[in-house]
Amino acid sequence: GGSGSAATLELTAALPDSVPGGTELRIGDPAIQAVLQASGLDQELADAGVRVAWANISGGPKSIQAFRADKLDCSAVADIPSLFAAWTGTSTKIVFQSVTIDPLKYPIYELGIAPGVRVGSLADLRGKKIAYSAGQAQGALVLRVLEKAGLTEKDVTLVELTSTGDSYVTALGGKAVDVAPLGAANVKIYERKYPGATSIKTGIRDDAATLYCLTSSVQDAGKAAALKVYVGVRAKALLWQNEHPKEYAKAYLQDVQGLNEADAKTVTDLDGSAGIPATWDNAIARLQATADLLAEKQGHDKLDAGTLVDRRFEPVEAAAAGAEVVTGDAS
Amino acid sequence: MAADPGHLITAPAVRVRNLHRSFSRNGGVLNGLDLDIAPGEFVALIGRSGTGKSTLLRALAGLDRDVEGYGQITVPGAVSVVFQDSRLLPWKRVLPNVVFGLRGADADRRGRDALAEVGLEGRERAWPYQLSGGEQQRVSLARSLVREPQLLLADEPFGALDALTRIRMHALLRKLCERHRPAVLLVTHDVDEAIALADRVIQLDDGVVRTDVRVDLTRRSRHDPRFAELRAFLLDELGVTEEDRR
Amino acid sequence: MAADPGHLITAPAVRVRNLHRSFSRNGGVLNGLDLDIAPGEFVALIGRSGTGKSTLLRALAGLDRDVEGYGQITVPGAVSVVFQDSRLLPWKRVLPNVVFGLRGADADRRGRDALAEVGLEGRERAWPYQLSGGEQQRVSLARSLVREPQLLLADEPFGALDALTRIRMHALLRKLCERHRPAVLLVTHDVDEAIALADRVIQLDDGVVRTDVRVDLTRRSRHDPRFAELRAFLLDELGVTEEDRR
Amino acid sequence: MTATLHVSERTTDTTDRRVLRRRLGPGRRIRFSFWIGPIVLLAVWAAGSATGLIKPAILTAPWDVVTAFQEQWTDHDLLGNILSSLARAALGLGLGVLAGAVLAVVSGLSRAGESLIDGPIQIKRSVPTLALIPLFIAWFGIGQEMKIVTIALISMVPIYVHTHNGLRGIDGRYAELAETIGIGRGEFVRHVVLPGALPGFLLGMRFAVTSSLLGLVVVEQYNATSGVGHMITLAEQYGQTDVIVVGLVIYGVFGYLADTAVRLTERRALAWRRTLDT
Amino acid sequence: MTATLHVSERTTDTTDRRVLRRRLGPGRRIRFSFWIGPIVLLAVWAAGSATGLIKPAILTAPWDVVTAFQEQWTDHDLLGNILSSLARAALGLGLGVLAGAVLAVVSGLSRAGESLIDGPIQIKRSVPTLALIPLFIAWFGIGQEMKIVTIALISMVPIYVHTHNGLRGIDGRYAELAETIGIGRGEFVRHVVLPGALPGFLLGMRFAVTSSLLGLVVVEQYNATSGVGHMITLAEQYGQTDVIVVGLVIYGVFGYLADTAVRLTERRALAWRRTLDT
Ligand SMILES: Nc1ncnc2c1ncn2[C@@H]1O[C@H](COP(=O)(O)OP(=O)(O)OP(=O)(O)O)[C@@H](O)[C@H]1O
Ligand SMILES: Nc1ncnc2c1ncn2[C@@H]1O[C@H](COP(=O)(O)OP(=O)(O)OP(=O)(O)O)[C@@H](O)[C@H]1O
Ligand SMILES: [Mg+2]
Ligand SMILES: [Mg+2]
Repeated sequence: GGSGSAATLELTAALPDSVPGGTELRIGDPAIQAVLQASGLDQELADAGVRVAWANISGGPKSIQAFRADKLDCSAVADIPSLFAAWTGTSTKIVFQSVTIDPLKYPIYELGIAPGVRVGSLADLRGKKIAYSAGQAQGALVLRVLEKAGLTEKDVTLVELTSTGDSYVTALGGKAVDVAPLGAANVKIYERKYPGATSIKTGIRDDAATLYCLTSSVQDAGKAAALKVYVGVRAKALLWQNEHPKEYAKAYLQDVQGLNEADAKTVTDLDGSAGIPATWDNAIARLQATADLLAEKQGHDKLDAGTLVDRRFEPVEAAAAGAEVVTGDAS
Repeated sequence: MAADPGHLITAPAVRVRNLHRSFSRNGGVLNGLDLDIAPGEFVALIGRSGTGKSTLLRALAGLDRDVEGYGQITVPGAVSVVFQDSRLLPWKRVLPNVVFGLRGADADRRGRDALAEVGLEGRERAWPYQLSGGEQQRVSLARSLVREPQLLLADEPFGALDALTRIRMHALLRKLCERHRPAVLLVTHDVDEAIALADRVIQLDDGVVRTDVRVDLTRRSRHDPRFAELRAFLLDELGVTEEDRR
Repeated sequence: MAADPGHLITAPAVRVRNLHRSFSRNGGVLNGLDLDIAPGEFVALIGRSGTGKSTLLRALAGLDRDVEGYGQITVPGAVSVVFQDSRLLPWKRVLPNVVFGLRGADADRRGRDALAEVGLEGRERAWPYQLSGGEQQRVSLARSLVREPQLLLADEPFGALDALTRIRMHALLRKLCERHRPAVLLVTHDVDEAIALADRVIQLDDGVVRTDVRVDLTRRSRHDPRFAELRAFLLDELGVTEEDRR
Repeated sequence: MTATLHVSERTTDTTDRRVLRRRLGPGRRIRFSFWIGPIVLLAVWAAGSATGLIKPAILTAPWDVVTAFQEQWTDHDLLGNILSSLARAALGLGLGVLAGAVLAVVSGLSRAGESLIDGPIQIKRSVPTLALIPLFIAWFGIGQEMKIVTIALISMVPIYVHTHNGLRGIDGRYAELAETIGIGRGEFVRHVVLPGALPGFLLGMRFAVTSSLLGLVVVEQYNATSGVGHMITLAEQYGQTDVIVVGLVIYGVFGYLADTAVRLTERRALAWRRTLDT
Repeated sequence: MTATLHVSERTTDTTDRRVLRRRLGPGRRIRFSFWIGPIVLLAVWAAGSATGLIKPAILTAPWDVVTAFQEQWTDHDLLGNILSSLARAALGLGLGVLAGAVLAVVSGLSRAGESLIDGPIQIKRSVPTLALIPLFIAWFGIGQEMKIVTIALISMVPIYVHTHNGLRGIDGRYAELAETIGIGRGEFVRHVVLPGALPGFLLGMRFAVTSSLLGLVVVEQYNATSGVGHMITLAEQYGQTDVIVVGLVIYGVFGYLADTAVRLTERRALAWRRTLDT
């Protein structure tokens, strides 16, 4: 919906090349927004006639709310939101997938351990109180960690706790839980704040990063054409970001997110570099595994991950990255 | 009925028939009261404390919506009430209280004049709480007099005034009556005041008009023997014995 | 000073010297007032509306904290006040209002008795708003009388009462005075009432006690020529001319 | 002088013809009128959903909410959720009301108390509770204690502010009366301050009750395994609109009933007042 | 009969010896006393941080907050954040106050209006705003409009409830007076209802002002690029405790100043009252 041009496009039809005048994409993708402006890649969008109305919206719940109200076309998220969108009846398509190069070295989440609690490996989790938030990526991670450690929910105590702000750090510091998944940047802050606090890596890939869009937006011929341009430019933006960590830190982390220079550097160091996969096969398989796990543990319907992606954008993305696509296990 | 038929030739300004009023728990306050007041007639209402004088006034003022009872009442359109409590709006200064609801460009001037007449010149900008009891009562009186009602209902408007101020207010009220000739129903506890001001004095008892006397003195002086006679009669009706009166 | 020296042999109950009080904008209300009241003495206070009678009572009651002025005041410990407005607590029924602050197991009984004495038997459970003006005033009176003060300050306590009820309340007050012999300062606008009740009548004017007369009538009857003489004198002091008085 | 004793005819005619002035106040109460608003609201919602004006993605249709309600009731122990929420809210509310009323009286009757108590409470009031939760977690853990303390603090504020305001609004003449009657502070508080501040207190209660319920949403994000707030939080994460609306309806119903209860109490406890409302 | 004319001696002795009853009310105002509470609070905070009783992990020390404040000010346009938040809050507050007052008068003066308006507002009041945001997004988008409408709705509620309550608490005798004076509804509202309900309205203002500020925290989570609420949300994500406390202090200061301003207005506008407070 949205931009009156509204010629509908079958999901199987080829993506159109020309962007009709007046096409506007409503996108919540703050990091890329900053990168585009810093790198000058936004010119490419303008040249192709793509106008973007940027929304400073990120994360699952808020993007789903905006989708429902038809106030947003696309948003950058991890893998969980597209699953929950499907389970709650909002049809979306993933149009962009990226990975982290060397994902186990640069995980998004680690397990924070409360001061005085001894957890050296995943096996030590038995009998511990673990923060668990069913609808968030952190929750899915906990389930996968348990699966990997060969434990069930009965072997540990799952403490229902939503991850908002620094609630997990506070809960750990107050010894309300023994273990909680923390964002890698927060781990440093946490360990600095609470003497005796430790952390371990999960050894699980959690690097899913997608741009997902309302299916109805992808079915709009004008928007689909614009998205095709955007996906290409976005791939280039990620590669630029890999090359220019300092500029990225300044343009996004400092200027937009309000970090100071030191903290911004910490974050970029922990981020690793993004990779554009040559094919989405592995990513889709991992999405399917997550969907199956959540369906089983949380009682959702079975879901075919294939219906959540629009693979017409797969080659667009890979083509834009050219020789720099990643292949094999890393993808 | 008591009022002489001469008055009933013109339609009465106030006509009350068979008026009953009661407050749930306390039985009847008014029990079939009948009353006529001719246009321009000045009636004083006396009666023991708690006999229903204020209740009657409220009925005539159209304020007894939630009181039980029945009866027929006719009153003129323009009614002005002096309440037993002076009932000044605490959030308005004195002059705005007097001219409250008054229309016309000269409302303020008329308000000032009225205030001067009740002896409160210069207090226009005082808050009600800054006035003495008698001053509040006079503001309330000024508020009623500045309007030109066809019926003036005044519930003990001079109760808190000293002898001299009271005499001045009597004169003021008389002047107003002569000018606009409203029908007046004045509640008072002062029999002398009633005789001095009214054309007729009625006494409320047991929920009806028990006594209704015409005051036809030529000069209203205490030295007139008929004044004393009337006074004695009324006090007697009120239950004040010769012994008490010494 | 006016009070005869015989009274000053015992220390006065109330002693006021050089009392000044003023409300910022309106100049002085009390301008160097002196007053003595002997224990057990009954003084009536008269004066024009707005001369400062209530202001004086408030000063004696210890309630004029925020009023400008100076002077010396001595009063006994147990003071009871009847305010010009009846000032019943609206959230208390009649009986609790009467016994408010009263201690002792028989407080309720005493309250009931006092209510009966002011003619309000059976109204113990009424809310203040359910009372007529005169009834409220009587409850307020009962509240003061049920205490046994050394000094009773009463600000027009009978203003809203009819002649008969007023006479009954006079008798009640006299009885109380005979029993406990409090010093009394009673504000009234009724000169007859002042003469009938008081040992001394003082008149406030210009912020000082302008007149101070002893009432030494043997029988307090209107028919006593000295009653009439005193009455004439006081009215004259109040500025009521022979002409007005007719 | 003509004088006649009036003999009443005592007719049996009970015709009532009054002069009635135009009423400027709101007039008499309409019985059960407090149901009308909610019913209209429900009707609009149903009509909007039925005609498709309100899309189900935005606001679930009433009938779907009923279905979701049943499902929650049977499969997810909705009753248990409601009860454990109510228990939390009631306990926190009780403590908050007590603390608020005591602080209000202390700060209302002494300028020294006021200068110490009033400022911090106003500041607490201006700061988002959500942001204070980390402090409470540090002090009280993430168990039941923290939740009840948080709710107590939330509901204390309106009680304090309203009682204080009500108290300070008492007519000064009643304090004068009490002073001349020679009673102590205790009796003054009991007989003058509390009844005089009661209208204010009751208005505060209306806010405190809803605040305590709203506080649930905040505290039940933390380590709760039951409760309506917990249910809403979960549903928000999943984006289960219908369950959220079930939660909202429960809040609406409880909030409205509690409010109505306080207002009925108000009417009875303030029977001594003659106001525009009576 | 002895009668003497009293001749005043007019001494110049200005000794003042009054009988003063024990004051049962709060007594005279202490000047600047409203600073004492906040200053004590600050002192306790500073002392706690200096002695290590309040760990920086729980609550950043005041001096670190000052540093963070300076950093935010120079590097991150704190002033811009504050201004854009205030603009949002002020606009929303303005609309909310207007709507609340008008609805309160309509529902306060007519039973029919009340039965339609009052219920839905009480229900709205019981429902967490956070949960209503999806609806507002659907209706008003994710831009400035939605934010202002949300704040308007949040601040409308206390204005409505308090004005309505204040209006209904007006002494019925004043309505009677107005009726006998024969004025119309408009004049009645202007001369009796509004001034009589003013104390209630002003109490409502105190809540509306803080509500509008608190509403920022909620709305600025949605598609905001500036604002204090946005700053707090970001700081929470990155665990920047000191920045969060900067935000809280800003809220505290603004809330407290606004509250104090309303109370000063209150004192001037209600000069006609004689209450325990005067
Ligand atoms: N709202 C009410 N509820 C119950 N009883 C009431 C109410 N108003 C008045 N009464 C009673 O009705 C009777 C008549 O009251 P009303 O005010 O008419 O007396 P009144 O003649 O004016 O007396 P007063 O001279 O003392 O003012 C009184 O006994 C009073 O207690
Ligand atoms: N709070 C106040 N502020 C300003 N002026 C006041 C205040 N209280 C009283 N006054 C003024 O002081 C004067 C004396 O008032 P006071 O009440 O003592 O009079 P009073 O003799 O009792 O009169 P009344 O017989 O009418 O009751 C009056 O002119 C009054 O307007
Ligand atoms: Mg009366
Ligand atoms: Mg006086």
